[in-house]
Amino acid sequence: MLEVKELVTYHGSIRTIDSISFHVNTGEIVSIIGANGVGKSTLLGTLAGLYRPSQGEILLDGESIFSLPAYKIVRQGISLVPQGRQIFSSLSVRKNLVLGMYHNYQKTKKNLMKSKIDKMLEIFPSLKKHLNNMGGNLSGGEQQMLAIARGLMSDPKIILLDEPSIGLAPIIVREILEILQSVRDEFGMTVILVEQNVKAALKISDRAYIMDKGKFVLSGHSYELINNPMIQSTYLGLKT
Amino acid sequence: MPEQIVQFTITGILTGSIYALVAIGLVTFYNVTGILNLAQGDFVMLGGMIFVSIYKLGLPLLPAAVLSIILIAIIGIFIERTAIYTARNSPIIILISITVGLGIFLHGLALIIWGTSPQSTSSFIGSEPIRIYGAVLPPQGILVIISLLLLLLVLYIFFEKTILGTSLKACMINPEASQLVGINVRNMSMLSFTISAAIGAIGGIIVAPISGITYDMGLMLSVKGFMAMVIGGMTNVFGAVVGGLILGLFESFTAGMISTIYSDAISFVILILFLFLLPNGLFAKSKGKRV
Amino acid sequence: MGKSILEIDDLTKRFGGILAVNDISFNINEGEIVAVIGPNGAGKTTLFNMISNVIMPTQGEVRFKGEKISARKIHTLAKLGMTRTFQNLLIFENMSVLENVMLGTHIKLNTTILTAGFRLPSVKKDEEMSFYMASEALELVGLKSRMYERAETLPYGLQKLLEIARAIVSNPTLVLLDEPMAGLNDSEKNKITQVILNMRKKGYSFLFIEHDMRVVMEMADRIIVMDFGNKIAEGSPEEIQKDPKVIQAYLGEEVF
Amino acid sequence: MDIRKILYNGRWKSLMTMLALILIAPFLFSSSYLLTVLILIGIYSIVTLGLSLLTGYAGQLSLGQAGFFAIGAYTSGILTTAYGVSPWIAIIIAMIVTAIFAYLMGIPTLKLKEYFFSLATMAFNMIVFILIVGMYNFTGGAQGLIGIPKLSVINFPLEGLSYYFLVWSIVFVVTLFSMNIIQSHVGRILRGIHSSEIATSTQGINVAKYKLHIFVISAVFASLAGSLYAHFFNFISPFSFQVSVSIQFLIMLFVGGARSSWGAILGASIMTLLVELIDWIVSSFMNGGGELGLLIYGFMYILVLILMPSGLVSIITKVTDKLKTRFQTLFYKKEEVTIGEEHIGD
Amino acid sequence: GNTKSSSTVQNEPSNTNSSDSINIGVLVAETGASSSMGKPGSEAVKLIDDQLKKNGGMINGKKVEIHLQDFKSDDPTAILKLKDLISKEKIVAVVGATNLSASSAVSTEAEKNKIPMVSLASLPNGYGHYIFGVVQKDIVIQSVIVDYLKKNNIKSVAFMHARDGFGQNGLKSFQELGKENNIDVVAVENFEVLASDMTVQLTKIKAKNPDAIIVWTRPPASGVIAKNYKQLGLSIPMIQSHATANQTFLDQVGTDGEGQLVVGSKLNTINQFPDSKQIKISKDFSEAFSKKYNYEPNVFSGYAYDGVQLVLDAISKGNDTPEKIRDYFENGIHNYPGITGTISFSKDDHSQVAPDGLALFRIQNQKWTLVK
Ligand SMILES: Nc1ncnc2c1ncn2[C@@H]1O[C@H](COP(=O)(O)OP(=O)(O)OP(=O)(O)O)[C@@H](O)[C@H]1O
Ligand SMILES: Nc1ncnc2c1ncn2[C@@H]1O[C@H](COP(=O)(O)OP(=O)(O)OP(=O)(O)O)[C@@H](O)[C@H]1O
Ligand SMILES: [Mg+2]
Ligand SMILES: [Mg+2]
Repeated sequence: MLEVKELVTYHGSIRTIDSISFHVNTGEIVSIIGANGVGKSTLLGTLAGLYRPSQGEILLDGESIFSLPAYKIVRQGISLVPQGRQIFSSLSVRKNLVLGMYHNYQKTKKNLMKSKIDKMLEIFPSLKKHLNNMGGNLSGGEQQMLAIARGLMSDPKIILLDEPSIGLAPIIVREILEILQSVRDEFGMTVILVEQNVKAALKISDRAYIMDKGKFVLSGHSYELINNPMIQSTYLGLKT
Repeated sequence: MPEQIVQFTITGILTGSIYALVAIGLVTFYNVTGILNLAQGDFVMLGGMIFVSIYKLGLPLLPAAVLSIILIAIIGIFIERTAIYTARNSPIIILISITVGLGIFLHGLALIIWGTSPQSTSSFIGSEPIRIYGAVLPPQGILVIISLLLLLLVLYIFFEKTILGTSLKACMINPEASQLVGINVRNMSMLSFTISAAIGAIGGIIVAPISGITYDMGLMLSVKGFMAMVIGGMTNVFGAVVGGLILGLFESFTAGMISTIYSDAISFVILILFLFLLPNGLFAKSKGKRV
Repeated sequence: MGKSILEIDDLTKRFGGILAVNDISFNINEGEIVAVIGPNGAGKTTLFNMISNVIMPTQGEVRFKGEKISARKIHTLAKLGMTRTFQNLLIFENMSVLENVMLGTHIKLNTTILTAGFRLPSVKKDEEMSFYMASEALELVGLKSRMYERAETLPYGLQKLLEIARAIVSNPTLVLLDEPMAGLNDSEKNKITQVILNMRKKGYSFLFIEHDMRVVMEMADRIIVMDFGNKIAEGSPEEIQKDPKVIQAYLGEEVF
Repeated sequence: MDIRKILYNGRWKSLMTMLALILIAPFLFSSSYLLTVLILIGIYSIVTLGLSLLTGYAGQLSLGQAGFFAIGAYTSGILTTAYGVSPWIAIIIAMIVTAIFAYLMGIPTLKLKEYFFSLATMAFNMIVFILIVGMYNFTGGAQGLIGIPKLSVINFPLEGLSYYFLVWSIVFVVTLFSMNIIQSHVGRILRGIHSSEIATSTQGINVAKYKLHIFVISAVFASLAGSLYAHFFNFISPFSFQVSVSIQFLIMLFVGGARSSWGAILGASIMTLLVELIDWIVSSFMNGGGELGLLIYGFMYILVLILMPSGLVSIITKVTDKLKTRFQTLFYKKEEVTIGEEHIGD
Repeated sequence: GNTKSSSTVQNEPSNTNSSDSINIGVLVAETGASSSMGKPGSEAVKLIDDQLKKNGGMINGKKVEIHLQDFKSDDPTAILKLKDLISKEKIVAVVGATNLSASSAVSTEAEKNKIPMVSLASLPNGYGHYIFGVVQKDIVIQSVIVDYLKKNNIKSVAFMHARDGFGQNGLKSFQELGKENNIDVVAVENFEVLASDMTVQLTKIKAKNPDAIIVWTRPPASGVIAKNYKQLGLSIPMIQSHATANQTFLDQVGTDGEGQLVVGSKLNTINQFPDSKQIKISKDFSEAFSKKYNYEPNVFSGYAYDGVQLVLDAISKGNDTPEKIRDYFENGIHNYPGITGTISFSKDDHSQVAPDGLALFRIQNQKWTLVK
């Protein structure tokens, strides 16, 4: 459903994304793995429209979304949960959630909206008592949960998650990853996941790409990669 | 003496309401962009000028008022697209400076069109003052207060209860995240600028019969509006109104009870003292920033 | 184990109706690495903020090297030997990486506005010293090659390293690290772990919050577990790992 | 990597250029009118240099600089006219008075954040203005204070060219002083305060102290400029010290480039010259009145800001950098150093 | 280029040679705080300029040019502009500046450069060798008011003024005048020029029970006061200054101004006066002015007109250097029929202007009517 061809993005004069091509099928969970600074966030940011690519092609269901601004891309059904949370710090948690469905707010019925918020609170019970607390007052992990919840509120076709496990307790990480799987299974949502927690990421994803210096250097099914000795030594910290 | 006190109160509330009207406009744009629009007072001026001109052509009050508000809104859109939008990537402080330039431009324009003499109309609703305990309230004053309250109500509902209002606020808090949820941040800046320009026009229309409109009144109004806005905590429409009233009352009471020469100086001293007690203004919500 | 340098007594913090930290007490000894773990929203960061005087406790007190510090200004702590990093990064975005770390050397310098203005010889000496200290710290965390870049253009992971470098550059006695490893990849994590363990050998103490259990197990001499503002357990990594309360509240059945 | 490069980041080359310009300028502009404009630019530069430290670096947006400018001018003016104090001594006294004033005022005001600080400084400016108008027995009130003596050296009055050199040598010293501050640990502290006060104080830095010091220094600069202004025009009136003048100072700073001493001077020059240029164009070619000038001025003003969002100085830097890299790549690999001051042409 | 400090300029005959035209400088505040006075003045000057150009710009076979500069109501700018006029245009005389503080600022500069100056504000304390004025001293204008007060047996008044040079100076001179004429100033109130409400001041005045109120300011403030006065239901006489005597004010106050008093120029009701040489000049000027600008001239147009005409008069008598013009002013201007009053200069008085161009008006049916 998402097809990226020879994508190039610059930061100033540095070619941060250096001609990347890949594709993601509907209902897949795909992980992107790489060391710090190889350009993972930039790639997701480019897909979501935050950075302007300078070359290449991005097709969503066959239609080009290349170089569309971020707010239009969301309407096409791609939602990014950015690194560093980026919640609305001086709005209440509830308003943060409501804004998550901004782009189809008009079409959404009041009670549907309420039930959606309730659903998010079910997934992230620790947000419940903070519903009227300001986003910025939450703890780091709670903010991360809020960011993910906000991303899910828009019912995206594809959700891009940039290191969602940062700052979350191990038990929550596991829960979230399970939730991702279940959303995928239930609604056919497609997930692109950037993770440092490689083992966990590979465990839930169907396929993965390994990224280095702006390029994809390796790709394959997760079960293959997890047994790849190179991956094991570099990313899983296992001595082979 | 009690008669005087009532009079000072009325005067304070009236001048305060005008400051409040400017402050509301300032807050509306600030809430969305973080920009302090120092040309807000000039929108009041321009709105008033245009209104007086249309009104004097013979149009009835209401259509003349609506027409001038619409005109100012259009001018607002134009100005936002040319002066603010083109500079959108500049630091906030540059954008604030641009609004200063805008103010100069607008009052230069007004000077060319309307000259130096004040433009004014007669009171809309009769001129027989209303007596309260020996003090007088000009009927026009009632109109000022009513419009202020109405505007306050509308804006309060807009910002606090509608998604559009919330999304306007979101733009300032985090423009990047706003885009990510589908808000067109650029248009929001235009929308809010237009709204605040229109609020300015309302201010101008209301002031026209009271003190008349002069081309150079803008900066003074912006400054007073800014003070009101800060007292009220910067981001809060309700706070802006209370801030404006406090400022107006301060001024009239220090002038009335202490000294007219130093009334402003004294009220500024009180203002500063007040800021030390409430360093974030009256109705500041916590910024939601923690480390 | 050395003598105790940080003593925390009955520390409590309320935010309106939320009891973020409830009556926490513990000590840290010289040369010790202590970890604080616990579910999200347990009050760990709030605890750090109180220790480093960023916020005032509702109740209780903190003593550092025998001195009560709760009434002190934030900036006096660095001189006493306590520095910290932040969970939501607080780097100086408008500066280069090097300059960020050079600011961390402040307590070792004597430059004042007037000496700087007149460029007295001491200023130059200060600058040189600051430069070498900062480069060393950057070398230690592996950021030296990027020291002239603007800090905000660094990727998230490296910004974390930058904060760590800034916190250790002034040779403090105790460093508070709030989730130092979040966002780092495994090899960076290993590196930082080694850096910290080496520093411990030289007598530095650390108090850190972390959700990566592998790192916690490897680094910590002692672990304090918080939940809903309360201390629910304290002990050696082995003890904590087996503690059913901790498993239930925090770790889950399977440890990644 | 040479540590010198960080410390003496091309300072002397640009300072020498400045010195040369100072020496040449009056010979390029011969009329007493243009000389006056140059002197004014010098006086304003002293204010904007201080403002650059306070606002550009430390991030404290002061809307009250004209208040300190006024204290300088009026202390000088009153001491020399009413009490016969020597102008030189009056300048010094004015600076001390201002320093004390700024210090006392700074302690509480600097606790305020962002716009709240701006408001407090603005209120201060207004109070100063009101007091000048109100205390007319001392200050001459709204009519202004006349008969302020010229500065003189051993009975040789400084005016015209000699005053020009006096003002600009002071500008030179003030520039050097500011650059020394900026290119030092203190400069980093100021930028740190701008970025995050909490993060700065956790580095062991007494934020309040540095803010206060820099506030006092910028006030003293403004006061010095105010005294020079008074002794130059031999006349002052309160309207030269209104809040709008404070705003003008800020705008000069931002047009030039807030985070650079060169920007401060450049901004003062551009904005002052712009006004004169427009007046000249309007009066000689357009047969329009001052109101047309106002319109054009507002328009140019916006245009300049839109075109140069980080100040004129950044554009100059970009151009010279480009030329330099072109030049340098021919010979050796360029080493990227930008520390502290944004620099031009080093 | 050669450099001249202003001290060398001072010693240089800045007029004679260079160009063949004779240049006159005019400094007015077209913009800024004083523009409501400066603008009508500058338009009067432009009117003269037009008329001059119609005649080919020639007087006595010599080309005369008027150089008008806006000093933006900023006093140092006025000095700057004067320097510019002197060094660039080599002017022989300067007319200006609009307001008091600017006039006193430039007078020093004019004196230093030995350029005769015709001030458009009444300079209070002494004048230089080269400084003249076409504006009645405040005391002269206020004597019109005092006459009225005496006639109506009014002994206690309140004085209200703006916090500007005009207002502060007006207060000073009225206090002196009051003392001389046994009129008590029982209340003094002041206000910001741009203030939009004066109820507080008027309320305080009301409490002091004066028999009349004197107001020394210009529109819009004077209009606001007039309206507030009406609203508060005050009935004692209120007399406003000549700065208020213009159509703007009438428009602003509408029916609220009925019955209030204003000191004005005869220009205001030019047809209500019997013909005389002065009235004739005024009429011509008034008609030409209203034709060109669509509004009636006021006192400030009159001052500027008189100022420039005086210089032209000097030139037409063959005086084409600063020195000659100065000498002509001191010796040759006797009973000169200025629009705003009859002007007579002498060695001892460089700004004797009779109040005969002025009169006291009452607003009736939104029009000026002469108070007999
Ligand atoms: N605004 C910017 N300007 C210049 N360079 C940038 C900017 N943002 C990122 N970069 C550079 O682009 C490269 C890729 O950064 P990116 O944030 O995409 O890395 P990442 O793979 O997400 O790293 P991490 O795992 O640490 O989050 C880095 O070298 C970074 O320094
Ligand atoms: N200023 C505040 N106002 C209101 N609530 C607050 C404030 N600061 C913290 N809290 C609440 O206090 C609780 C503790 O927060 P804290 O940041 O200390 O948690 P934490 O243990 O660090 O969590 P995490 O692991 O997610 O970072 C949270 O529920 C948080 O929402
Ligand atoms: Mg990243
Ligand atoms: Mg935390």
